[in-house]
Order: sequence, then structure tokens, then C-alpha cells
Amino acid sequence: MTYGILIVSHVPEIAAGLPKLLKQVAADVPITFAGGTDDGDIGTSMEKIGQAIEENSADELLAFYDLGSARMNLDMAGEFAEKKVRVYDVALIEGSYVAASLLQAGVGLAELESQLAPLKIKGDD
Amino acid sequence: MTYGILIVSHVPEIAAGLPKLLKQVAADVPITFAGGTDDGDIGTSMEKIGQAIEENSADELLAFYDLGSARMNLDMAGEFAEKKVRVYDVALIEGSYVAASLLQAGVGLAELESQLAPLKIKGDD
Amino acid sequence: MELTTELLDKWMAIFAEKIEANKAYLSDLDTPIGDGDHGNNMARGMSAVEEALQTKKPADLTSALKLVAMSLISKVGGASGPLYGTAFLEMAKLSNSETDLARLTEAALLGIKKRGGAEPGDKTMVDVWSAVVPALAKGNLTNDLIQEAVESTKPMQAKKGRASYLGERSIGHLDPGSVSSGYLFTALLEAEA
Amino acid sequence: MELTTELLDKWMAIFAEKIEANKAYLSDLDTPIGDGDHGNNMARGMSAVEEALQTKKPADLTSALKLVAMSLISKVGGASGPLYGTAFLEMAKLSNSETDLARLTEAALLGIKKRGGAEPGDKTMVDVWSAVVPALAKGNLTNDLIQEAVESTKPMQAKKGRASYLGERSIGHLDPGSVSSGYLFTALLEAEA
Ligand SMILES: Nc1ncnc2c1ncn2[C@@H]1O[C@H](COP(=O)(O)OP(=O)(O)O)[C@@H](O)[C@H]1O
Ligand SMILES: Nc1ncnc2c1ncn2[C@@H]1O[C@H](COP(=O)(O)OP(=O)(O)O)[C@@H](O)[C@H]1O
Ligand SMILES: [Mg+2]
Ligand SMILES: [Mg+2]
Ligand SMILES: [Mg+2]
Ligand SMILES: [Mg+2]
Repeated sequence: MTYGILIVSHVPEIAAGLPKLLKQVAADVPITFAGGTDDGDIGTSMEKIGQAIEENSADELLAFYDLGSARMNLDMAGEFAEKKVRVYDVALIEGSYVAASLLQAGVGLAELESQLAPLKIKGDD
Repeated sequence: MTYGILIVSHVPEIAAGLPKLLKQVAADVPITFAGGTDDGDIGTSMEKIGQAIEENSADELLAFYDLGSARMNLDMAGEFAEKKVRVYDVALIEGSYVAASLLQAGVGLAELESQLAPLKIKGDD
Repeated sequence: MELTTELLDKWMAIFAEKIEANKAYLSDLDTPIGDGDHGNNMARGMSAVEEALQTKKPADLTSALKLVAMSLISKVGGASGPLYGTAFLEMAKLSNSETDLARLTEAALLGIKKRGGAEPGDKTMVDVWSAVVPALAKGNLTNDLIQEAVESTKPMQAKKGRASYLGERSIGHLDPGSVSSGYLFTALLEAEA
Repeated sequence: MELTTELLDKWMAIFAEKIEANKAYLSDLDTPIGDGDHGNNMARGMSAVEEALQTKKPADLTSALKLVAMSLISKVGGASGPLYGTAFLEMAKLSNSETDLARLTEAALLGIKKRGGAEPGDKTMVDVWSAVVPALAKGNLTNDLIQEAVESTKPMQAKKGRASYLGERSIGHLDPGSVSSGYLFTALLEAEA
């Protein structure tokens, strides 16, 4: 089982920029992203997210998002996708950074999730 | 006393993109940013941060950053600056979004800081 | 009451008109407690719905509902896209075996709640849907009932969506998604009339 | 022992050489537990230091130390920039009234700790500085002592800096900033010799 990372942001620049930070510490982890609406405005697009899921070469994805409506589109895209997509309600930048570092270090999912837990700051409280 | 927001990220795209998300909910809040090294690489630059502090038209700044080394450059820039810069160890995107929303709504600093508290995920534990 | 393709067409056309007419108002409502785009989002979505229905002329109710759903999902761009989209998708799924509007909207409401995690009292469109669905079942849905449900969101503190970031400052404003949902159901009453 | 402008020049020249010679090694150390740039960061910083010292020829020790600090702060780009920068800035401040190397590096260490919040045992350059500074005061600083301090970071779990995100996975690797700090102090011993 290989794990990849999926970044979803309302802002195209954030979605495109964050993988650059992650790649520095996770050169071998497949990272794809989706940002903005279909028109490139601030928002998210289920279709773009679906493409980013497909493009990712990993078997399973760990997904990170900024605001709640991104999570809804992410969930829908995940339901339509073939691949398993695990969505984490953690701080987008900091959470994905931790996940990328640990995946690169070969840490397993259970340990990784326990290290992500303190970064949970959204979703159902 | 007017408050502004300062965004500091290792990645130029994140630093430039995040204010677009914030401006949507905080049209009247002065927001400036600094991202990347002087050469535009991944990293931070005390000089760029200092410029972003100066450029911000507010009297006092609420500052948000991604990783620890950004905080160090932010602190140094704040020490050299004329303006008071308050640095928050909260999730960069989510924390600055809450701060922007509340500043736009005219919420005072004490209430704002209590709403930021649950988003603290870095710094001295 | 039964949902037919004819009724759906009429319903959507009236809803699209109301959204277009109140576009600026809906975005204004979204400004103090959101990002000021709800009217534009819904107008973009509903004009896509109208275009899709008119050009693709879906053969049956299920295809028509699915078309509405997919247009909203792909064109709205904000939280209301997946939420309204899920609502119509759930109706589409159920419409193979069931065309009673009360049953369909019940499934839609369940879908909205599951998608967004909101419950009544959270100051979201769920507040309007939760009031309307049982009234549809009892056959006593009125404009007044809809209006009351919409107004009920004003004193609430938001627990979901962008407005929730404002904490107590979200109190005293109508929820934009509840207002647009109000239009959806007054449009239904007009379409049925 | 006294720090003079001549000693500082020599010290920085030797440190710059060591950094340049071990650039790839330092970045390699930074790869499993960081972002793989420590060697490049320090090399960029130290070549800026060398250029500044040679072209600006500072008139006194305080200006020279300040020049070293500002070059590192503005050119390094990573965490080690503000940290080494603060160290030399604190030395610069104190150098108006005090030129004893033990006192100066003591002030530098306090500055590093304040800037980064790290304590001994956190697997950072603080581990090397904390071992070296008292030895300088006692006049018994040796290459062995420096080497031991550097090696001591290997079994530690990082509590500060990028390596801390790895939790237990940071154990078993030398801390790159400790290795470069080791070079700083072996360079000092060579410069004094
Ligand atoms: N989690 C949620 N559950 C139910 N409804 C929600 C949720 N989040 C937002 N909404 C509804 O969506 C409306 C906002 O829609 P819109 O402005 O189009 O999206 P966005 O907030 O992404 O800009 C809100 O007024 C609310 O009624
Ligand atoms: N908070 C801190 N306190 C003390 N030293 C630190 C701290 N954070 C990082 N360091 C030191 O900096 C070194 C990393 O420097 P460098 O790779 O140049 O920066 P970055 O981590 O930003 O890429 C670490 O090996 C460690 O010795
Ligand atoms: Mg909105
Ligand atoms: Mg929006
Ligand atoms: Mg590094
Ligand atoms: Mg770096």
C-alpha cells in the first residue's frame, strides 16, 4: 500500500504553493493538489479535486483542506473516486507538513494519525 | 488603535495567495505579506518581513506564520520595527482567517485572542 | 404531491428567476457573516441548471434531477454547491422508486445534513429544510411557514459554515443559505399552484 | 582569551572554509530529518560573511561582529540564519564593554536560546553551544569535547526545528546545526593556534 498526499485549497496559489514546501521534506511522496473553482476563482471544484485524486500515483490518499466547503467537495470527489481518500480535519499547512515528513520517513498510518491528532482544529467538535 | 494582519510563509505563493482568502471576509482590514527568501526560494527573509510590516497601514499587526524558522525571522523583524507586532502560534490559514473575520466584524483584541486560542498548534507547548 | 419532470422544470425556472432577482440581496446577506458571494454563487448555479435542462431535455425525472444536481455541484463554487447538489442527487437516487415530494425532500434533507454535518439550530439552510419537509408531508406548507423558518435563523449563533468563525457576532443576521432555501420552497408552492 | 578583529577574521575565514568543504555533508545530514538545505544555507551565509568582511573592512570588533550577524541573517534563509545571526548580534552588543570570548559566547548562547526556545537535550545547535561555552570559560575547550557534544545529539529526539515533526524518527541522526556549530568551534581552536 502506497500513500500519497492531496492538497485542497480555496486559493489556487495556496494549493500550488504548499506542495513545494512538502516536497522539500518528502521528495518520494506523491503529492497532487486542487485549488480554486473551475474558473480559477476563490472556491473549490469537485471536478478539479477528482482530477487531482486520479493524477496521484499512490494507492491511498491523505487529504488536507482549508475551509469546510472544501471538505464537502473533497468528500464528494472521494465518493466518486476509485481510490480511498482519507480526509483529515487538521490545520492545512502544518498538518500536511507533518504527514509528508512522516510518510517520507516510512512511518505507518496508525502512528501518523496519532501524530496528526493534536493538529485537529476543524470538523465536528 | 487600528489592527492589521501580517502573513509570513516559507512559500511565496502561499504568502501571496492567503490574503486573497482573507480579503473576501475582511475587505477593510489592512493585510500585507512576506514569503520566500530574498532570492524567491523557499524560506523566509527578515528584510521582506520588515518591508511587509512597514507597508501595512495599521497601527498594530497580528502576525501569522507557517514553520518555526519563519517565527524567528518574524520576531527579529518585529524587534527592529517601529510598530507593535503580535505573533500568534496558531494554524496559519485557519488562524489568520478567524482573525480577519473578527477584525472586520469590529471585535476587540481580547475577544479575538480568546477565539484564536483553540487554534494554537505550535510554539512552546 | 408527486414530483414530475414538468413540475420540476417549472419549479426550477421559478427558483432561477427568484435567485436572479435577489442575487444582490443574497450576496449582501452573505457579507457581514460570510464572504459575500452567495447570490452570485446561486445565480451562476441556477443559470447552469436552466441551460442544462433546456438544452439536454432529460427524458425522465431521475435524469432531470441528476442534471440539476450536477449543474449545481459543478457551477456554484461555494458551500451551497455541494449542499444543494447533494439534495438533488439524493432526490434523483430515490426517484427511481418514489416520486412523492415529501419523501424526496426528506431524503434531500438527510443528504444535506450528512454532507455538511449541520443540525437544526446551527444557522444554516438545514433550519429551513427541517421546517419545510414535515410540513410538505402533512400537506400544510405555506409561505408563512417558510418565512418563519427563514426568520428563525436571525437570532441564532452559527455553528457551521463560514459564519461560525464569527462566534457571537453571527447573531442578528439572516443566514443567506436559509433565505435562498426559502426561495426554493416558495418557488415550489408557486409551481404547484 | 580576547576576541580581536584579527582573530575574528581568521576565525570566520577558517569556518567558511570548513562549511564550504562540508557543504554536501551538512545538507545530507539535513535530509532524513529536515529539508536538506543546511549545507547550502550555511555556505551561502558564510560566503556573504567573507565578502562583507573583505570589502567593507570594518573598523572595529563591534562593527565586524555586526557585519557577520547581518550577513548571516540576510543570506542564510533557514532557521540557522536568525540563530547564528542572533548569536553574533549578541556578541556585537556586548563587545562594546567586553571582549573575553567566554563572556561573548555566553551572551551568544543566551541569544540563541531566546530566539529559538530550545534547551539542551532538544537536539539542536544549543547542545553544542551549551557544552562549549563553559569549556571556553574554564579554558579547557578541545576538539574532543566539541566532537563529543556533536555526537551527543545522535540519540536525542528532536523537540525544536523541523526534525521535531518526525517525533521518534528523529532519533539516530546527527543534528546538522550541531555539526556546523562544531565546525565553528574547531575553527576557533585553529584560529587561536
Ligand atoms: N456545513 C453546512 N451545513 C449546512 N449548510 C451550510 C454549511 N455550510 C454552509 N452552509 C450554508 O451555505 C450558505 C453559504 O453558501 P455560499 O455563500 O454559497 O458558500 P460559501 O460559504 O462557501 O461562500 C450558508 O448561508 C449556509 O446556509
Ligand atoms: N528552535 C531552534 N532552536 C535552536 N536551534 C534550532 C532551532 N530550529 C532549528 N535549529 C537548528 O537549525 C538547524 C537547521 O538549520 P537549516 O537547515 O539551515 O534551517 P531550516 O530547518 O529552516 O531548513 C537544525 O539542525 C538545528 O540545529
Ligand atoms: Mg459565501
Ligand atoms: Mg464563497
Ligand atoms: Mg534545513
Ligand atoms: Mg530550509
